[in-house]
Amino acid sequence: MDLNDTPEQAEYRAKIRAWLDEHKDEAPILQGEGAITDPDEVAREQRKWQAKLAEGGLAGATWPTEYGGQGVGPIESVIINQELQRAGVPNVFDVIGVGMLGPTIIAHGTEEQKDRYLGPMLNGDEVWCQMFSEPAAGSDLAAVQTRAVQQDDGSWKLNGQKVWTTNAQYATYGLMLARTNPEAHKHKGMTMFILPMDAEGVTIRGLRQISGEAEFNEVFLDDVVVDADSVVGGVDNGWGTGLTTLMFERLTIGLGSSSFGYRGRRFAEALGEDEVASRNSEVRHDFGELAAELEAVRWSGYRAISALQGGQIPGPEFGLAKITTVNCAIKAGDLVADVIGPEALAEESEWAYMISFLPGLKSAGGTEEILRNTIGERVLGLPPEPRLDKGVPFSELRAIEKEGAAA
Amino acid sequence: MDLNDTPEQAEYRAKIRAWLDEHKDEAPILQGEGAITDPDEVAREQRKWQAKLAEGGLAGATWPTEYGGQGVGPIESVIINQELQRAGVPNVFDVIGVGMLGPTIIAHGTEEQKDRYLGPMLNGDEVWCQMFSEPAAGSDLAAVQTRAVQQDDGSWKLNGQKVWTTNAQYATYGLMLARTNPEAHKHKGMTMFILPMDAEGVTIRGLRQISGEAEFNEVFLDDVVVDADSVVGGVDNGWGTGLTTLMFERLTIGLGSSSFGYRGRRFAEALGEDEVASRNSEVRHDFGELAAELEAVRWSGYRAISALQGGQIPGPEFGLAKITTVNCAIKAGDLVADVIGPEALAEESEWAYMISFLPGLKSAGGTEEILRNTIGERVLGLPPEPRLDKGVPFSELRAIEKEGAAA
Amino acid sequence: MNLELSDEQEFLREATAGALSRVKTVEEAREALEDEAALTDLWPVAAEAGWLGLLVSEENGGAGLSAYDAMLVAEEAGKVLAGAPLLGTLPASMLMDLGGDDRVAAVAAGETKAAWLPAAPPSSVEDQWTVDPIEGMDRPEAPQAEVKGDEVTFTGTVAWAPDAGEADLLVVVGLDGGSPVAGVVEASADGVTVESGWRYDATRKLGTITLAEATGRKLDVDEDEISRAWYLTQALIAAESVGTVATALETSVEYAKERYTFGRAIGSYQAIKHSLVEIMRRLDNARSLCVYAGYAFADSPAEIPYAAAAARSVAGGALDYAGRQQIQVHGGIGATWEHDAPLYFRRSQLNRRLVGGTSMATDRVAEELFQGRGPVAAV
Amino acid sequence: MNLELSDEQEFLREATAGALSRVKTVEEAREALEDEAALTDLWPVAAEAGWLGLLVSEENGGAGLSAYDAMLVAEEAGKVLAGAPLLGTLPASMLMDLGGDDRVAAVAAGETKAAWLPAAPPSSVEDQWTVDPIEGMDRPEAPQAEVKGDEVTFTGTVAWAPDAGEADLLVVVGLDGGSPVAGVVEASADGVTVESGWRYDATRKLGTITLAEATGRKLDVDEDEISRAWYLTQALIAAESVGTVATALETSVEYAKERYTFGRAIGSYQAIKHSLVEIMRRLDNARSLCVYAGYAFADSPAEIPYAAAAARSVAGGALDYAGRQQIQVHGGIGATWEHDAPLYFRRSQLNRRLVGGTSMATDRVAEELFQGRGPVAAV
Repeated sequence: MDLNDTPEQAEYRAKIRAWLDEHKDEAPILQGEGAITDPDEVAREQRKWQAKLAEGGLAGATWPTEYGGQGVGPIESVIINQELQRAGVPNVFDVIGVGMLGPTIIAHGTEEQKDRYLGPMLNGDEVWCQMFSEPAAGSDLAAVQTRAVQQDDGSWKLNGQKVWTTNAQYATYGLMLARTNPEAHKHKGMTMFILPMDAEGVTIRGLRQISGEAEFNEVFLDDVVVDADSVVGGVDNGWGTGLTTLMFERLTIGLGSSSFGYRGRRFAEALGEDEVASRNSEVRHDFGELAAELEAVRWSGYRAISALQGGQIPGPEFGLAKITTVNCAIKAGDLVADVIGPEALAEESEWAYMISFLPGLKSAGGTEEILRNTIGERVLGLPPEPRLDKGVPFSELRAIEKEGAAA
Repeated sequence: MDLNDTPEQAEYRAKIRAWLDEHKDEAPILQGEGAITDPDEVAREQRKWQAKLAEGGLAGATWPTEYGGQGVGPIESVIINQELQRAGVPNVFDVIGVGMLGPTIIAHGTEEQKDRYLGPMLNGDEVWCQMFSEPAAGSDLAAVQTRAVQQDDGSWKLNGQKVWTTNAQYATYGLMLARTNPEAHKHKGMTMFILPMDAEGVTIRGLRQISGEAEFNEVFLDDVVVDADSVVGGVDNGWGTGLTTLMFERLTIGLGSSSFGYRGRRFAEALGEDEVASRNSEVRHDFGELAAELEAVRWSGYRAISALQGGQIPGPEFGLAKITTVNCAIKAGDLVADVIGPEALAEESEWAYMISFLPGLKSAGGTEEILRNTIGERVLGLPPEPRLDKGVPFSELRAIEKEGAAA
Repeated sequence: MNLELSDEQEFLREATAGALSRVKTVEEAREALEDEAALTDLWPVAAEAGWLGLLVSEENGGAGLSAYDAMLVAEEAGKVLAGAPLLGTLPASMLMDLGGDDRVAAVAAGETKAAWLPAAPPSSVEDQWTVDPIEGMDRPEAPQAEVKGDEVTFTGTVAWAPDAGEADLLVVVGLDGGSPVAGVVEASADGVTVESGWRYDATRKLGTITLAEATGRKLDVDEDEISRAWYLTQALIAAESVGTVATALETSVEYAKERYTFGRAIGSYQAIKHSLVEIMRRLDNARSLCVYAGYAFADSPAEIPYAAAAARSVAGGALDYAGRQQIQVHGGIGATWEHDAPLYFRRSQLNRRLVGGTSMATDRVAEELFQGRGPVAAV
Repeated sequence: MNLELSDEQEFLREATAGALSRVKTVEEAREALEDEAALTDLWPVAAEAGWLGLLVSEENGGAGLSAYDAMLVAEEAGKVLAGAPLLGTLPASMLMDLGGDDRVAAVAAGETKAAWLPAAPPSSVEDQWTVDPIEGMDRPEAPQAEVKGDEVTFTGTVAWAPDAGEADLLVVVGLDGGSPVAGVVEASADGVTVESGWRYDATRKLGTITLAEATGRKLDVDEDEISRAWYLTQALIAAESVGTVATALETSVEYAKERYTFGRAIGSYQAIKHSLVEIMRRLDNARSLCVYAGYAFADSPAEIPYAAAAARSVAGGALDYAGRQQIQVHGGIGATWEHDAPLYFRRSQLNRRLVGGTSMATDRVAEELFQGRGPVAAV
């Protein structure tokens, strides 16, 4: 049992740390005193910092060297994340592009696409967004309805609506899943496209959450035309391309985040301030339970890193950490607000913000129910739910659904 | 809002109360000082008391008068239950026979069957048991595998196994569901039989629960032969007949029981004895929550009675009271034992008994999951689960299941 | 036994729903988060509909109805998130009526606004009458009171009192030598500071009232009557929550039938189905206890603390659960600003911490049983 | 970072499983409910396998292994419900080894049986060292101790101490003028009364020890070391629970694949599937915290209370949940005497209330964080 680095890792860590010691003052300040608050300015400064990180080899380090990466393994990428946290500086701005969409293009894109898009993505010149989800295609991603129809000149005309699109307002490009053959079964007949976000017919609308902040966007596509060469990974092969993105998504979330900053100590400070609360057996019990679970998430993370080092890629069970974290944070928010009372729910309160933020997080990236299904089936080997959408052409499926809903 | 009787009900209640005042001393003592404890003697004495109740018109009061009942409505039967409780005397011994199986025979039996069986059932001379469940047919009752094959002389030969059979050890007859046509769909091809429990080839074995007590039985049927006239409700029509029994089961359980005696006050006494516990905020919170829910069950019962009086028959939502009761009692057992410590788990402790009894009760009469499904679909109108057993002959279904389990 | 609503009660319920249907309460609940002015003032609506005089005796110009009738009104208000003045006004009017304050006729008529400042009766672990604190778990004692003849002078602070920010008359509970007394202080009287605002749920106006030797008219009410005001508020919050949960369940069930994923309506999945049944189970239990509370107020005063506390405890739990599940059943869209679910969630978050909070009601249930009170022998 | 088991640890785990596989521990757990004699005495097994000297230094004839190694043994024992003498013996041998009692060599060799009488360190809400009470929530102070030179005399009662009913030597914690001291008293010494028995789970022998001026040899250990014995037991119970939960999950998953209802394997239904995933989630969290506890014992002593308490808290919750769900997944049959599930349930019911109970561990997690201790700055 050893929490320390191997000699090679220690050397790599030292290198990263040295670079950060030299450059960390150039990073934008996003929290605490002197922090930038204007969202646009934050984005601008973070992009500048991303360019700097890329320069130092701290952005997209797992990318092959020919595309600007360092060709290192996932453990090194963990080390970079840890050192960034330690130095108290932000990670890359375009986590989605660098962590998920870039790797997808590397895996499935044409050489022209790689040459054109990867460089500006890495250094933050061009931000990307992921356009998979739709109002009727959330957990069930293969239900996308956005239509792409090929024109006589080989270009594609797109119509539909995407939702939950992070960074759409900053993005130059989107990687977008659309249906190209509705007569095929739902998992077939989709194609992945690169969409210039400034194309005619693209409308971006901020999607406000409970707190009132627009953390996501909706994107409307109205007769948007893209070139034939914007297809990534082949026509009607979009599902396969998308699976690659989702695999990298799991890896990015699993190894990059550290419980969204929800830690026992943060809540202990709020609760411990109240002398009555800190001696109340019920408060102590509820808090002890959730704090212990949050601590477990930290150590599950270490175990995953250790397994990764042993060559194991984290599976869907990684999602359990998210379930634990979100549910414990929800309990913590309720507990802190119970102790403080209505004042905890003031508009400017950090607790009110947290309480507002968490219900959305619970469903983000797939509902808890879907996650439990996946883990039950893929990890515990339990039999799947009966699927009524197997082998039915997508076009008919919609008709069946409409009929059912009307019944 | 009125908790009082109508004049007619008050009159009926007075009549019952008068009868009980006169006869309650003849009832066997089953609890407290001087209580009988030997199970066989308990059964014997309760049967005698049942005969007495029948004489007074307090057993099977809702049965038509021609079969020994009083032809009264369900509200009067509630009044009888309340008065029996008030007088502190036991109800009929053969609740299953009088409450569920007798009414089934009244609804579906031949005149000969009614003449032969109902009288001795009502006065406790002949106890009955319900033989529906099987090891592979619990919540999914229509999955019974016990086979009944008609012989050349018209009699039926039975082979199979029943389980969860209450009172089998005391029973003269069982009402039994068996499969007569395996080539039909599972809900078709079953037949209801009257089985003499002393028939050759019937073996009864006590089924011990967690506590060590045998609250139920298994019944094994090995080439048991019954006459052609033991069919109730027609050959291959067993499902329909069984549904009648289940409907009366719901009514009996719903209106007869009062939360199995799990009441806040009982737990308050145990917890309140401990000075530290009764002032501990966590104990107070946990106890207050469960006590309030148990109180709700009592008032839900009053509401159901009130609705019944207005002509409404209780639906599947009645089962919610069971879910609440069992889960609250489980929490109460855990809480009391947490306060008392390991000594609460001593073999002779009432709390150890309760803790052992409840897990079985949770699944008795259908698991909580099935109950929630039923209520979700039948009361809230939610769409059903996909059924893979629809329209498949029973014989093929088994083959599919075996294949699936082996995979 | 008859626990069904009477024809008069059915009519009251319908009339209440009708009066509320003329205001876009749910939309306003959202708009008011950004602009308080978006809220329709519901005091005139309440006055016109007769809610303010519901518990005032007929000789004082009220309707002389029962606590359960008031709960029916609260339930209807809860269904549509109406911030109707009930939680503060009804106990105020009840105490003024009982205590012989002739200004209650004007309150019943809607000409004068009155609100009561909630004070919780002591228990075996909380040895004095207390009020909600501005912040934290340490509950301050009720304001100090000094009685002089027909007058009483109060000093102390009561935080987060519903309706109190807008009231002309404040019905205050204070401690005179350790014993509770109630009095009516004009909001404009010397020594009264009123801070008005809202937290998280913009429909619910809350007042934090500071009394610095503020003098008013003493009410001729005893300790039992004063404590009844507290339990009335608990029962009203319970009833209001029942209404809110009912709407949350209804809209969630509707969505679960219409929304498809993986080729099936999501309501066919057990995770969704069972959680909707769980809302229903909690709702049904809460309803039953509201009936109990109504019965206790009408026919069995000794059971009031237990019944009202049990109702609030279970209804509060139901609202907590439903507030979160409604969002969860709706998936990501349920957590967006434009959706109604977050408004119900906001209501649930605030109600849980108002007037003692759900947890104090739960604690009271245990208290009553530990003290050997609780239910009077069952029928 | 390497948190995988070393080859030696893998070997220890396999050897433990091997030694236990020669005893029909689960069957015996059932039979012993009716006839205690059905239990194989596991002290000789423990002696032969070397578990008793696991934490004894090599110079005292032990294996000089780590707390985490001992937890691996406990986990294997937990998998098969083996009532191996670990919870009482291992902290006893550790304290004797640290405190310079030369009889520890005989303990390590299995020639002398030793058990420690658990005493819990104080906290901000419990101001002195306490021991488990015979009954109720009022925790008595640890026995009074009087030190005279190398000897110490104890007076007091410690209830429900694992392994203590059979021990020759009792490692006692007492309070001398308010400060904790430890000493070793012979079970046969004057003034020692031993009551041995079991509650609900027949595999776990418990002793209730009364000391009336019973004198023994003082151990040269400090307060930190004494408290470490408590946390070691917490960690061992956590590890044992992890093993028990792992078996409960495995058998439940297996059954959920094989059992069909309404034409589908029950494991395909979300209610079953999600609850099995919930067992897994809790199990996984408990495992992670066991790793943390092991790390703390080896490398970060300041984190021991927090890490061990967190491990027991989460593992205890996992065992509670799994003990009930295993029965529930198996339906009616899971609640029958002949089934194994009730034996796991019995274990869960007892473990929850042993050595301070799960709830005291949970409380300790809060205590450490409220006191500003808890995790040392993360990697």
